[in-house]
Amino acid sequence: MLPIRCPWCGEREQTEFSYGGEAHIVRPTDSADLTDAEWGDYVFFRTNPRGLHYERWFHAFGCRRWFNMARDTVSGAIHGTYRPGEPRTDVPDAPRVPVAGGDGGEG
Amino acid sequence: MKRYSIFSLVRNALSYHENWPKAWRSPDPKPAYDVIIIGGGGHGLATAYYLAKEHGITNVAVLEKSWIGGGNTGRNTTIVRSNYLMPESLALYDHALKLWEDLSQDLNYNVMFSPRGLLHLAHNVHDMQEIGRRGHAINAAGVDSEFVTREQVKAMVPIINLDCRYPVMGGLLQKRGGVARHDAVAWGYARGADARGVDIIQNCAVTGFRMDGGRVQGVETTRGFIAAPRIGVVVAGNSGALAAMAGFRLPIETTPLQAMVSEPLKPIIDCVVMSNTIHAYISQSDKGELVIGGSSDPYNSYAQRGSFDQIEHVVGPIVELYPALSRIRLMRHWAGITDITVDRSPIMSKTPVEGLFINCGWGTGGFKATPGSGHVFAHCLALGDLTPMAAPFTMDRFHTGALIDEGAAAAVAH
Amino acid sequence: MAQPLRLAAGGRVDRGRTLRFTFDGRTYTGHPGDTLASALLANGVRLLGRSYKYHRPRGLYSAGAEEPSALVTLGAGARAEPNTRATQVELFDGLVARSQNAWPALGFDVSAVIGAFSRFLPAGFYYKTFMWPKSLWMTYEKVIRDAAGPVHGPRQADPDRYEQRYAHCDVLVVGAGPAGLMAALAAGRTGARVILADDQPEAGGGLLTDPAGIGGGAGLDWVRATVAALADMPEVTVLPRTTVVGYHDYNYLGALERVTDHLPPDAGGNAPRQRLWKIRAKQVVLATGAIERPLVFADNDRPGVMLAGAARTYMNRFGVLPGREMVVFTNNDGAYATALDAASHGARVQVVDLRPDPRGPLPEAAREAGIPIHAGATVCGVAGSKAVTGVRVRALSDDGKGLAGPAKSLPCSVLAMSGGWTPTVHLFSQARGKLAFSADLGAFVPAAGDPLNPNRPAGACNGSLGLDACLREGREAGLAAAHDTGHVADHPPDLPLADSLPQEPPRLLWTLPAEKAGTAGEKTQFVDLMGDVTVADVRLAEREGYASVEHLKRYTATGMGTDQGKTSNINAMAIMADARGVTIPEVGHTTFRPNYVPVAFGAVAGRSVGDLFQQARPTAMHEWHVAQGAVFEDVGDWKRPWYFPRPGETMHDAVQRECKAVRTSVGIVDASTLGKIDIQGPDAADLLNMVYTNAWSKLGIGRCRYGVMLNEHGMIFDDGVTTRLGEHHYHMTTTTGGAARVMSWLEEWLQTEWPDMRVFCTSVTEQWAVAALNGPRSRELLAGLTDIDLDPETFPFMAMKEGTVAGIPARVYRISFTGEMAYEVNVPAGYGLALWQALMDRGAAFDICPYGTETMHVLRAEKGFIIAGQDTDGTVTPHDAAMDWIVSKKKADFIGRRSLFRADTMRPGRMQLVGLLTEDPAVVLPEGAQVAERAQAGQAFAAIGHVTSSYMSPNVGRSIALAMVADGFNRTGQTLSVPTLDGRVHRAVVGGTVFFDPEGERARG
Amino acid sequence: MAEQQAPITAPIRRGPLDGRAPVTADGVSLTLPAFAGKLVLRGGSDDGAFTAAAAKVLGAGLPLAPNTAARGPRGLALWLGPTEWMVHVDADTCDALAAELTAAFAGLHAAVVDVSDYYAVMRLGGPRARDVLAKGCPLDLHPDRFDVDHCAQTRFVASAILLHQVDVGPTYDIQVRWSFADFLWTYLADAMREFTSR
Repeated sequence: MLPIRCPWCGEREQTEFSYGGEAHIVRPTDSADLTDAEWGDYVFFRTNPRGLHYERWFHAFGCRRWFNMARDTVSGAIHGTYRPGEPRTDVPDAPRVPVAGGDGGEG
Repeated sequence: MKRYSIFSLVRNALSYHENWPKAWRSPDPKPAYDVIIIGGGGHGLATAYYLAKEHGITNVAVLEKSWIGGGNTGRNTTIVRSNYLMPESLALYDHALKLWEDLSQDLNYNVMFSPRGLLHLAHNVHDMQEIGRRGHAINAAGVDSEFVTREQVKAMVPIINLDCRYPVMGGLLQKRGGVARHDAVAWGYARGADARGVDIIQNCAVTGFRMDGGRVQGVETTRGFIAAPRIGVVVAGNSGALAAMAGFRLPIETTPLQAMVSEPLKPIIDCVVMSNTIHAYISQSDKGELVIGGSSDPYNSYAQRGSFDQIEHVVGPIVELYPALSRIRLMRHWAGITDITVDRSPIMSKTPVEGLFINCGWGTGGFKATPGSGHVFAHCLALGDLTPMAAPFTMDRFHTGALIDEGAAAAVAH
Repeated sequence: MAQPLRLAAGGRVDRGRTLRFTFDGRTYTGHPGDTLASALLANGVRLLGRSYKYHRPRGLYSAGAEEPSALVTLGAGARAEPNTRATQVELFDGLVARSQNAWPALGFDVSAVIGAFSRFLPAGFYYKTFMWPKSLWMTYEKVIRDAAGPVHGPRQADPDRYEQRYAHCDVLVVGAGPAGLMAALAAGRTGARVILADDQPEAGGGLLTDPAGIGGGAGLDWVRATVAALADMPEVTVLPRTTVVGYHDYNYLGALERVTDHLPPDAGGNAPRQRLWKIRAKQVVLATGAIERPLVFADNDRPGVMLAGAARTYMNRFGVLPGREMVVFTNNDGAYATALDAASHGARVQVVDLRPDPRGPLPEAAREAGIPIHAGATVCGVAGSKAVTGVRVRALSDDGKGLAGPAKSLPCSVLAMSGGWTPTVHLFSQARGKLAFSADLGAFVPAAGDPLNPNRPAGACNGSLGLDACLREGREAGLAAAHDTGHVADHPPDLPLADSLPQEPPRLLWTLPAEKAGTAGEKTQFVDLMGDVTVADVRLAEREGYASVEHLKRYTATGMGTDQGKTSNINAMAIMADARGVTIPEVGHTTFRPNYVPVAFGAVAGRSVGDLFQQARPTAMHEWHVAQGAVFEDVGDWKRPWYFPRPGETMHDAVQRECKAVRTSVGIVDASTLGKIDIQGPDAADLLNMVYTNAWSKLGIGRCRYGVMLNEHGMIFDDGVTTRLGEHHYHMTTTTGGAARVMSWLEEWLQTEWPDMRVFCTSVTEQWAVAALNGPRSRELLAGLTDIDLDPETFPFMAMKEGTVAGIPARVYRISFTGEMAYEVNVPAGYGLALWQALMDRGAAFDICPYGTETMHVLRAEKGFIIAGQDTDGTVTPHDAAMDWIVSKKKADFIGRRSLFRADTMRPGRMQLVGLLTEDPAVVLPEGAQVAERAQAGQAFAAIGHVTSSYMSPNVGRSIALAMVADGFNRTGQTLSVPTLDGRVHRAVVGGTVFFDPEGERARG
Repeated sequence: MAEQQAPITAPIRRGPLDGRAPVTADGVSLTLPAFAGKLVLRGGSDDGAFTAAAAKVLGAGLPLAPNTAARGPRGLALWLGPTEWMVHVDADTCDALAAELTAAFAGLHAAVVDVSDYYAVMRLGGPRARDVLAKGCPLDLHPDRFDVDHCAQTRFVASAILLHQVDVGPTYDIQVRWSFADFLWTYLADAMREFTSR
């Protein structure tokens, strides 16, 4: 059970949260112009890294806010949480993780 | 390979078992093979075995970064069944089940496949509709499946509490389903493949692919470069990492799946019982341990460890459904790492790299598919193309939308 | 004398009180402070069980959690507790225990004959046999299964209670031996919040075995003073009888407190049997001690062969002499303390030491005490089957690999052995800690902790076996752990001086030469007693290639027993290393997994079983439904009335009656469980336009509209009616099962994708109780109870008005899930029952009929209204569901829109929702039945679809069904086959989905 | 159309725990406080116009610090999230207050939602209240971490709860959804059983 620091409520146990998958995947606004493959990439394909993962969590039993978390999928280390729209938690020495879509716009 | 038989057993007993040969060799890798299988789990070893046995392709290496059978093959709850909903899945898993039925004899290695019956419980109207649909679909495909009443459930599982919080309304039974001895599957395939000339190379991690003009040339490993024109990636739990080495992504997320065993008891549950609503499944190993699992931990992880609250989420329902097990003790729990696709169906596919094939995404249910997965994938590798049984499971389906959606159609986890 | 081996004095037992207990039906006595093991030993009971595989006689091997042999079934009936270590059971009056794995009796076990065939049953023999003929495997397997488990489990429900609780602390100290006590004291002095957990009923750890002095006094006096000091610290919690069983990430640890297990059944009052503590600790000090290693020699599993430290524990803690004639067999100095103590109690003691010339202070003391020492020698045989009667001893060759000289027979009733000590690193390893092999100790010791789980091993757990080192490391660890949580002691405790004798290094010989050469000798040298794994098995595993440490474990079952190999693992690794010709660290170790000791499922489930398993959610009208005899349906966690049977009615009767009543007069259904979301803000319509497929910008205030939500895959995932309450104010309804999901869905998109949208969504699901009136006389009924003008001109279909109903403030929605004239009356939930009763009272004049979900489903099916999740399954687009009309062609975007234009979703011939009418109108197809173009009874067929909904409709006057059929829209008029599992093949004609009132006039009337 | 007629009996408003007798044990009791009106206020913590309007009507500022509650002349405001507060008021004044707030929020991006009946509140008090809560609530309720007029949305076993510490007793008010109230009450009463002598 991870202790997760909600950016609003502070540290709470994982059982108060639900997981929302990879963060910073921007929904295409020009979907009509996308090929099936490009659209399929957005809907189904994820980075799924071994290592640093930027991901979304929802404080379902708390303030009901979505936020982002940087966590290592191997070591289990949580490097930080931050609100949507805030810059990513800087993780020194962490491997650079490619982001969906390549250019990594903030969500 | 020296065949196992009553005679060999007696003969070796008389010599105090001092003359048994190695079950498989530990050769040094050759510079080049016709086919390389990356991943020495059940699926990879089965692929190698069938490549040699069915297709005569014996110049094959299986590269395992650690010890064979050490991934999900050795960490699952050993359940074998084929009662899936979608026709494509049914065909594939029942192909596997038919291979299971003769596997011990085929391998000359007792994998202890035990078709003791597998029961899905229905606890509400929605469950009844779900098993109603699945039961009929399975029967339509000519696979065995029957509905059982509450009373029949009780007769099959006397310690069940039918009137638990979600009363048991009925069930769906696949008599041919059951369990097998998970480690033995890897060992039996390894022994069989080895006997046919396949090199099983343990402690050999792949560190990269060598490619030329979009074609794979071979793999870089911790034991040097090994060439092969055709390579199959069969590395559940690490598929994404291998795909990244080859420069493509997969529609997969990797999550922990936990399981546990109790202390051993004399037989108390004689079939496999699964429940979607209560979300736990249970069987009893031949050693007498209750083998229990539930749903995956929700988040991406490669750590082979899950969260204790997930254990509680499984054990609570088990005690609710089987109150007599409350005093039985949970001996050990552990986690495997599973590659989950959005439609809960596997991927057997060509990749953007020519000559490189991938077999992954079996999620929480790969063990049962082991022989079928190996058999079909071996055929694909031999053919250089996808067979009809594999064709629906390509990665393309995530672009066209032609999902094989066992998840959406409410198939059970695991 | 009742307890022949009980010492006259000494130990921690209360001889003033006598407790009676039975083992295998015979009554014995013991004293408070005894364990079942010590009491049995005091009574001279040697034979306690039979081994797992060969049914060899087994006795007491240890005095703690590592016990691999003395497993009993405690209690009886519903309280029977199999596989219980006698060493961990505190004795109480009336305790009942039985031996396991023996039939018909422990002393005469028929299955022991298996031992004679042990040569045919080496490791892995299962994999090589039982394959012929194939048809017999299930028969073989039954025999294997029946033989394998040691004992039957209880068949009745467990009558005991289990509790759980969360706890938070700065420092958790695991183990209340000298290191742990010192750590807790040091940390406690800083004011930090400390939890000290120990598995024994009293603190002291190794000091309960070893009466060493501390600070100039008796060690146990220091323990007493320290415990008293801890009790005076308000932020310190001491948990005796509490075993830390699992160490999870971020210092989250599970600890099992045995609250009343030491009391007779039902003597614990309202206290639970056990309590699982779930502790989040900022820092952890692991003072878990060490476990003694057995030596591996022929017949080292006989009853009477035990660990030397355990033998000492029985003397010093329990006041029991393990035997009057003792041979101590050791590779180290420590075991001489056992010899000295036994001699002081009058036992005849001899020592066999693998080392040629032991000269440490303890061996010298033994010499002075006149204890014979057979140095440079080994035990190579044990006499006695059900109890040791003597040992054979021979000199070792210089390299320790062979025997030299003649055999001597030493008579004895107990053989106390010591192969050195293995630090108890289980929790450290579970916490991702890295281990390193210590050649000095011959064991793995903590090397590097993982930053995720800040902890400090101290004392024996850390490989520091001396008492002085334990105290020093405990103090340092306690202070440092507290410091790391921001706590510093003004007056840290002084480090007391401790009695510690220097010891010479052990002679590590992992296997000892046997008199018989090769496998013949190795097959009675037990490595893992619980799994009956011998040296021969380990060597066979290597020979066959199962050489990795994990293959060894799995092939031989080493370490797979309920003791998880606490006494066997390191020996097995060492023997494998020898077989492979590599070092022990090259072999490595297996992963330590939770639980450290097995934990009752009941404790993991806690109180959340039975009535407290999972809440059953009632609506505001629930008690009325109960009083009316409603049969309930579980919908998620909700209890919804399924149907309201009248006396003598079957479900079918009731549903047919209810269905007719609604369409002829008026029915009332409790629709409170539908999800409800209050949506407010200037951009609310924009949100609706994105989450629904149809257009919302032009919906008038006070008007309602049906909408369908898609996921981004383009598949229907929920539906419902949304009403515009004001300029920027909407009220959304969802399906019952989808309520939480849709709420989260809206929040997700708003917060993560469209943060600039000015919309607030607030769940109001249970604010409103909903009674829905359906039927041609619904208006007439409602009119008598409301101040709302129900004139259909001003209050048409798909409109909402506010007013009072039965004097209650209400919102009334003219929406219909039955196709009838209908009014859904929403009132604050507190008035739900009052509303319902008023409607029923007034409705009596209209023959009002309460109906449940089943009738609701029939009525909506008559109209072809889908139920998301029944007629759709996550693979269905609106087009597939024959609902093209709900997809806006004008909107540039909505969630899931792009997916509707993929190759597969545009493909002709997809599964499409159609109506099916059986040729025989009396046949109600089973839901889920598969549809074929043509099928023959009893034969496999290619299914082209399946029945999603199927009912006998009294209003249509026949059966009706909805089905998803491939290319269904183009099959209108086709006759399809529907085989059922009873072997029949029904024929049914494809048609539209609306079976009743196709013009829809009734709802609008 | 028929004339409207008076209802046969005057409507009775009731909560899911009505009629529950208090549960007592050594050092802890479980009781029902008086029924309160409950309003959810929505608006931005950083929206000065909204917070000012709310403060003006309520007579006291909304608690802007997470996990805190503030008592004002018209009721108790509990922080739920950065855009959300729960206001407990005297039931009789709830409608009027809601109307005043709605009026005060005119033109703002703000909302008032009456949830009086959605939730029930039960009160757990006494020196052992923390021990009872610890059986299902993962929060650290040590007084150094959670004190009077701290509040938190969290869980007790499977129930989502709003926990508010009322006094140093400690006394806690536990708000839960209607359909979970009976279950939570039963669970808490069961959790107290350990502290009863019979």
